Amino acid sequence: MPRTQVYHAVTERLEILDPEGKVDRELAPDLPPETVRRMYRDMALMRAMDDKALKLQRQGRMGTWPPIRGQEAIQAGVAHAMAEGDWLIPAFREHGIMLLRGVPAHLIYAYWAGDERGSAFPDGVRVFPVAVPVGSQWQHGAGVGLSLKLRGEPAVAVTFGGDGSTSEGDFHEAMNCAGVFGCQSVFVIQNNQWAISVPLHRQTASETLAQKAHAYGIPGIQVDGNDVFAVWVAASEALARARSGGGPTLIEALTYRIGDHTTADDASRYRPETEVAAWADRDPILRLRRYMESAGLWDESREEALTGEVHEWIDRTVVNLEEMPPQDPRDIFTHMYAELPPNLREQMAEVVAEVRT
Amino acid sequence: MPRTQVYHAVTERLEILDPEGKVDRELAPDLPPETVRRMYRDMALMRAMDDKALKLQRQGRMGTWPPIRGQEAIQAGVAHAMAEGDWLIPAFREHGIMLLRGVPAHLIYAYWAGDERGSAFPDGVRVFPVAVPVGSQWQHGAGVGLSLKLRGEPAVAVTFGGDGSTSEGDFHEAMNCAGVFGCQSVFVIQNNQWAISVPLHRQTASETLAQKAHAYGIPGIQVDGNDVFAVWVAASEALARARSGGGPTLIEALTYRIGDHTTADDASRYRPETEVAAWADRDPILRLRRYMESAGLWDESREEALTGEVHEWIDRTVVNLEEMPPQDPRDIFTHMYAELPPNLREQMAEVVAEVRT
Amino acid sequence: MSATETGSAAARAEGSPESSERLTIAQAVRDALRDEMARDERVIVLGEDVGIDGGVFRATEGLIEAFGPDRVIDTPLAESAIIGMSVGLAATGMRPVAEIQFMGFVYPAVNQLLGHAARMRNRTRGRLSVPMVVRMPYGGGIHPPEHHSESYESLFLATPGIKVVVPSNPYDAKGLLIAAIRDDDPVLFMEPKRIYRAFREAVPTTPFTVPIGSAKVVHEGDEATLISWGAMVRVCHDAADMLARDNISVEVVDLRTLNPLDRETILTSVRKTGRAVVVHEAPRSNGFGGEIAALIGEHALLHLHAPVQRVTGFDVIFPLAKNEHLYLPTRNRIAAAVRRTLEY
Amino acid sequence: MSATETGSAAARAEGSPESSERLTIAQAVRDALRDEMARDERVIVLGEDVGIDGGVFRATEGLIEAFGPDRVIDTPLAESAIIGMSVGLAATGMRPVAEIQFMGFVYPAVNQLLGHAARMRNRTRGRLSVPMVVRMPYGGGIHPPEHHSESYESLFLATPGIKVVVPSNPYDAKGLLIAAIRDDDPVLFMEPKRIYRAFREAVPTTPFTVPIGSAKVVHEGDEATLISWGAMVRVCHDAADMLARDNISVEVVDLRTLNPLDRETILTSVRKTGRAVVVHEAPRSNGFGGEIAALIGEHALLHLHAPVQRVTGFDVIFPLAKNEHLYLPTRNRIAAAVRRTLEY
Ligand SMILES: Cc1ncc(C[n+]2csc(CCOP(=O)(O)OP(=O)(O)O)c2C)c(N)n1
Ligand SMILES: Cc1ncc(C[n+]2csc(CCOP(=O)(O)OP(=O)(O)O)c2C)c(N)n1
Ligand SMILES: [Mg+2]
Ligand SMILES: [Mg+2]
Repeated sequence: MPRTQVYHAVTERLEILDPEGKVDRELAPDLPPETVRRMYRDMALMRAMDDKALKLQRQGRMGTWPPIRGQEAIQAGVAHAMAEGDWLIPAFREHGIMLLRGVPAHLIYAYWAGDERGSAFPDGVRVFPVAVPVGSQWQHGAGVGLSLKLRGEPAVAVTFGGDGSTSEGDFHEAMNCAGVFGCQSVFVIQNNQWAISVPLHRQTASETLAQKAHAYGIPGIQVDGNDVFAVWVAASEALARARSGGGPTLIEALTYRIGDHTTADDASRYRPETEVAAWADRDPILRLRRYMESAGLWDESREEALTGEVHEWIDRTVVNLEEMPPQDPRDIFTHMYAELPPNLREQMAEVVAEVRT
Repeated sequence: MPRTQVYHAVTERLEILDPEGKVDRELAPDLPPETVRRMYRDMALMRAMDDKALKLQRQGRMGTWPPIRGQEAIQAGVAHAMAEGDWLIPAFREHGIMLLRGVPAHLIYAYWAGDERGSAFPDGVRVFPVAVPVGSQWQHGAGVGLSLKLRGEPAVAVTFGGDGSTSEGDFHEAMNCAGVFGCQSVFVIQNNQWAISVPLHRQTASETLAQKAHAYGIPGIQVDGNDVFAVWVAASEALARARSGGGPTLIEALTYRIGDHTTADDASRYRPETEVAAWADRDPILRLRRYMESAGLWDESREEALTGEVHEWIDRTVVNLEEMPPQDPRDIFTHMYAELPPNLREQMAEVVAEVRT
Repeated sequence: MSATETGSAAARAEGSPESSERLTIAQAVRDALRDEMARDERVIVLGEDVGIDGGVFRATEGLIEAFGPDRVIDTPLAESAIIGMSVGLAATGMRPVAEIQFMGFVYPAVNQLLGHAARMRNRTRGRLSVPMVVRMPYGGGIHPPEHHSESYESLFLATPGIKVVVPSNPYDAKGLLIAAIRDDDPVLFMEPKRIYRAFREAVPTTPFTVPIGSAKVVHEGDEATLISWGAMVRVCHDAADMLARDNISVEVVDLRTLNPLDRETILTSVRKTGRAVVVHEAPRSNGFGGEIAALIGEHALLHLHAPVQRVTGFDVIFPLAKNEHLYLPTRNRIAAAVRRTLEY
Repeated sequence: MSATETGSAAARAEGSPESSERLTIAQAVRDALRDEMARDERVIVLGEDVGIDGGVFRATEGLIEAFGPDRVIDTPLAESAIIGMSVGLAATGMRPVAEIQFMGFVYPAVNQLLGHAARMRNRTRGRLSVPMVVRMPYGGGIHPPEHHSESYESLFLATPGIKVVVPSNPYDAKGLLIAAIRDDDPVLFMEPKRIYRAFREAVPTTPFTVPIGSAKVVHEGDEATLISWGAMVRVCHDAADMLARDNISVEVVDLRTLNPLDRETILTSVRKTGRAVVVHEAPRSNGFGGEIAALIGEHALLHLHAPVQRVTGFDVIFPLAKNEHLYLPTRNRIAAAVRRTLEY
């Protein structure tokens, strides 16, 4: 047997809800109407948070902000599949799921406004802080998944990252180790097809990102990331597998970065408006609304009520942000170590003296 | 089409010459007898170099040495497939192919005896120095492959590494970039199934290493690494593809590390003798000899002549090594930069003064 | 002499440009890249977003249009590959100019930079060399997210084999970058992002070099020496101006190259003034200021009227936007340090 | 007092062991790991070849037999993962003790160490912390291949957030490692491989700690102070013995912890002796010796009879075996430096 097949596998794509709001009846998950409406509401909150942040940024009341417009279904779908006790390890474009996992909105704003207290989440919120070095967080997700396994906790570490982050060595090491150790981890790639100005086909020659799972002997699946049901189903399967000792899963959620990379970027320099417009038509929120309307789960009056609720919430968020007390200048020293070492004590005194003068 | 196949992965293994020395007539390459005999001779040189080094090490005339016993067919097969002008980028267990690509044997010895001059190869030898940081050399192989492509040189960068090195992030980044840029590169994994004490199944959960190519959209193939014909065929195909603009290939050559990791290691601590013995039976040199004998290409008298030639060569190598003039103490400074900066000039004077006293 | 004039003064002193243009530092960098790419086809530019986007600070703007995607290469998001591939490129005849998007993202490339680029010439006793430049914006002052404000020069100064160059003005930016590209060894080129566009200066339109390894007295004085580099040189100028109003005369030395260090220019100035203040953005402990203080102590101890002062960042993580001002050296902190040396 | 006695002297001074055993440094490390793993089930060991092989220096020998493969974890060959996963483990309640096989292989893990482990507490204003230890053999003297002899402490001292500890004897090795494991912040634990098995000392069989952040005068004297750590402490003792024969009395300070630095012990000694020589294996330029010299200059300038001397490695790549002896500080070089300070 001189030329033999030693490996043979396929990678699948899962789609349930199409852009017109029609569902595949066979695959559609059996979700209570309240849950579906809740998913919609959650995405509306994300959209509002995003829009408001962009406004605040233009007014100089917010720092650099990476918009999540268009990526809400991934974050809502995964959040709804997660259970209490599960950990979230975000990259930096996960404000939506951070919110749903318990991070107060005004803290999310505070972080991006340049205040470390934005990452001091309330007790019990199992969310890691934003990870700026691209790809580095995949390793933490493998480590948390191993931690849960070693301690026999039936919880899962859910890690997010972008398509660009799959090029970093840390992505590879994390997937490989998670495979070897059977970590209780789910890895979600938000494939929004751009890494700043670099399109996916310049990021990797592989046809899909999901197929990278073959390198690690772990399951991989591609889902329509603008389809909250497909995301929910894939995430639920992966979470159940991880929770029951079946090891990690790689999920590629295909979507599009509708906005600029961040408020410091101008995407019109490097990509055509037509591409953006085509994807705007595949909006995940609109899609779910169409479905809900056709299924009799939603109507104008519910929409109006939600709009009101969202407005009020976002205004309160801004108030909460701007009512945060000023930081103590000593804060830049206080949390370097559990105890303040002599050099920092001395330097802290310098700063205090200077602030006083 | 809700659950669709988006990728279909197949990985093949190539075997031509079996342990008994029988070839698959359909797949066997049409090599002139002289070439086959040359392959055998080259492997015999490698074996002699390895055995002698271990002896020298025990006598305190050699530093740490990583033996290549059992891995000779990979190195001979790839070397014979390469053309003039091709670059070799080794890891640290590639003495055999370094030799065949033009590095004088006494320099190989000098390096492992702790003398940097061992990496000062003669002009025109297109071989990178030994890379000790595991996995780092894959990146250089991608870079050299890009260099050749950019300059329109019809040459190929052939990079070697071990099974363990595939776990490093650098392996991933190199394969991924090589795929994106279509580098003129061939990547050869010497899968000897151990990374010091860690067996392959603790290194990765993937069934084969060749299938990792699916993550990068590049061809991957597994070959019997103790079968010099299979290696030659796979390498020739990959080299031809790279040379003609078809991009990189990943070759996994399955073999076994018969010896200790290095002379500083004691493999009996962590693996059973029976496993080693089973693989010793699959020896690549013995296998080729059996084939040559059955094909009428070899006989006792040729073997005797070769043994004599090899002995003489290895003795001369040791003489060449031990006749190298002593190093100038200033050498540790001279090659840090193209020109000696003031701090090194000063420090060099310190050393010279101390050596004098 | 105000900070914005130093570069043109430098131009008069060091070159004789036929024509010049008023450029920012970012433009001077681009100019240098363009000139060298036109002169030497082995020079290529690679990094994240350096192509059609022109770099996140626009320092490579227009290059892909001028030289095409084979010489201006957008890479995958992989810093170790950017440097590791550059090692392969440089060792086989190319002259890669790699960009690391922010110095805070150089960590993944440290193995390739310090483990290979810095070692290849020595390792092969001169047979292979790695003539590459690694450009990276560094330093604070732009209120960005975490990891975007770092000054990690110490990492590359504590291990040998890589030259480290930091311009403080557009003239030097062009001249030093051209020198770096022509250098036969790896050069880390730190660009002070805070002043990328802060001011313009006359920069010769033709190629010229500012020698690597030579510091410069950019402001003369005789009571104390301020030693700095990059963006902090301007703050030193401001401090010198402040002190001048109180009739305190300080000299400002712009190191321009951190390795190889121009020790003589530092020592000559300190022997003259008898007082030294080193100013840098990196944390104080084990920053390059310590090395300079040590060198002054070793070679000019008897000239010192007061201990060498260090005005630096603190030994903390670079703060997010709202606390940046607490961290970065200011002209007030520098002036206070000078006064301390005078009152000692 | 000879070098081999310091540890037991220390034992008498700092603890009151019921029983003790004569151990090498490698054995003391293993002892500490075993004690802490037995005491605290959150403590796990992970790294390359730490399991059945017991570590390439046998420092984890027997642990997998005692605690099983869930607590003594052989990892894939991936340093960034070893540290990155440890960050995840530590932040969620475990106490990982990671091994990097040689300090020369820590580079791939720098992003996780300095970019995350060192920053998590500050980044989250104290909500998440990373109580982990990263053990690694460091330094020269064993004639190995390239990258196996490095002393990269400067990388971790120039950026804040990681404690750096270096024992010089078996007693301290056990006590400091236990303290490191119990510490709530990341600790880099550098093990002097050259003396892993060089000598034995009495080490208490029960767990005990040596406090992190406290240096120790290991040899008293009054004409000059030798400041060092790790394997170089023994060489300093030898130099002190040599000098004593010429009636020159030097004090030896073993730093034991490089961050946080016990500045007072250094300054007290230097103020007494008026002369200081710092000894380390890392290259001279921007090594930790520069920081110590700078601190002495800042805080004890008027006590100095001579410039602080640095006896260190040179600013070159650590040589392969045949030239190691040219690079490493020797007692002769140290003694000569002391004489220079006396003759100044
Ligand atoms: C290690 C590292 N390199 C570079 C950057 C700068 N950077 C920030 S985001 C980004 C692109 C990320 O692309 P992707 O992973 O696809 O995520 P997306 O922004 O699309 O959500 C880059 C290059 C960084 N933050 N970290
Ligand atoms: C980055 C790095 N980590 C660790 C080591 C120590 N080390 C040397 S070889 C080796 C195992 C390599 O295994 P593999 O890649 O399979 O190559 P093999 O030794 O089997 O040829 C290790 C861990 C190293 N040299 N570099
Ligand atoms: Mg993206
Ligand atoms: Mg191997």
